[in-house]
Amino acid sequence: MATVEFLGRLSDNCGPTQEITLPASLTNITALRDYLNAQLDGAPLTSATIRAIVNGKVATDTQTITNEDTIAFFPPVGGG
Amino acid sequence: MATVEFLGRLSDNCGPTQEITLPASLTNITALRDYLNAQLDGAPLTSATIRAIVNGKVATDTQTITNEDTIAFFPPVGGG
Amino acid sequence: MVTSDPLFPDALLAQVTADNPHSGAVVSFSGNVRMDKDDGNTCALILEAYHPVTSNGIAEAINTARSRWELDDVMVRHRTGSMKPGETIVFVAAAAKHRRDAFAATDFLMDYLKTEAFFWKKEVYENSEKWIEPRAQDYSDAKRWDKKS
Amino acid sequence: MVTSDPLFPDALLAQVTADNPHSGAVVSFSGNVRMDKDDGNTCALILEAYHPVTSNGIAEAINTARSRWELDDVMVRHRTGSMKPGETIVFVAAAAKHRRDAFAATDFLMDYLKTEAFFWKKEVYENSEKWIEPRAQDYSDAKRWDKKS
Repeated sequence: MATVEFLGRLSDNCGPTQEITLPASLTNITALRDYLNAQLDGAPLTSATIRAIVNGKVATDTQTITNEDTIAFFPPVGGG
Repeated sequence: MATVEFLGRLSDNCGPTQEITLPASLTNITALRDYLNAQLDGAPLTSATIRAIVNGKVATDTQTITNEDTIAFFPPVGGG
Repeated sequence: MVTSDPLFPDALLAQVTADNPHSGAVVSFSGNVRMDKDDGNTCALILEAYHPVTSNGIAEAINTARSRWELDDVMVRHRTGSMKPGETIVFVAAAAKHRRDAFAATDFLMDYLKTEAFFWKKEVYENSEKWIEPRAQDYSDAKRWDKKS
Repeated sequence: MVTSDPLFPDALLAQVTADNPHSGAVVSFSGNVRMDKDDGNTCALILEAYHPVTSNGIAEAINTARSRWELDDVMVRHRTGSMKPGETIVFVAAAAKHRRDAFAATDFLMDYLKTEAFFWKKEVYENSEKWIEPRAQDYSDAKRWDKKS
């Protein structure tokens, strides 16, 4: 099962962390976005400003994912 | 009598504050420089980097001075 | 580096100063939750991080600063969780032989923290809350450092 | 503003911070007598001022900073007399709504203090002493602010 986390304001729209068994056809970040957008109100992961971190590293949309991975979606960052 | 002070490294070469009765012919900073350079070893006030403060304000070499004034000669400044 | 404990800029500056008796210059930046007079109803600021990505990113930015400028020491402390107006969100200090290096490194690290560090920020008002993203000014400030690389 | 008493950067930063709860950004600079490893025999640094010219000049520079940047507060403390390695010569802090203003004002005031403020500086070694003038770098740093006026 893959772990999917939603950071910052995404936690308001996407809810808490999900444990998902990825369908065999779902192999990269783009596919995961589409899968989650279909489930969630208002397709909150559509914008290109929403990026993904896979196992602690920022990933591109074409990065391969498996059921062993932890994926976090995040909106624009900024502290201070 | 005019009071003449020597700041920073000038105090090493020119000694402490002097009380001077200015000759009638000595009416500006340039003339005071010449007068003091003639008295002091090595003409320490020659350089254009040595400037003068008259009564608390930085003065040009042509500024008029009288026996009521306090004149301070100073080398390049810098704190911190 | 990232902590949910309160930050005290004076104590942190004292530490950097004491740790670096060989440094001629110490620059510090403290970022505090503003008590805006115009915006009297801001109750709190909430900062979220994502461990260990947040700390790793800051450590990398510190390495970049150390490679660009001649620094004796760098301190970065960023708070997470809920903070009240007047409390310190972030403290950065740099100790160096010469002041230009200390100024540049502190300025650079603050731009990193404001636009690239993995934090998310929410303002809480009496009856509502709002997620805050960097201002256009923050992004253009951060771009200043690109030219130098 | 100009004092022969020891300066404690942490206490001064605490004061500026406490005085400005409405400021989001506080930048500080501390200039300390370096303990150079290469120059182990520096025993003291002596700073001379010329009252009230020195203080008047600093007050004017603070006014310039306040007119150029949006500042909530500015603090300048410069010590005179004899100081030992590790002791603080100068402390400058600026509090502002936005960090760029606080950084610029602190940087500007330090350049003023290094090249235009009425101080004279002497390093004392074990068997000799040397008057110190600003470095070429200090003068070129100070020139950066001319462009903006």
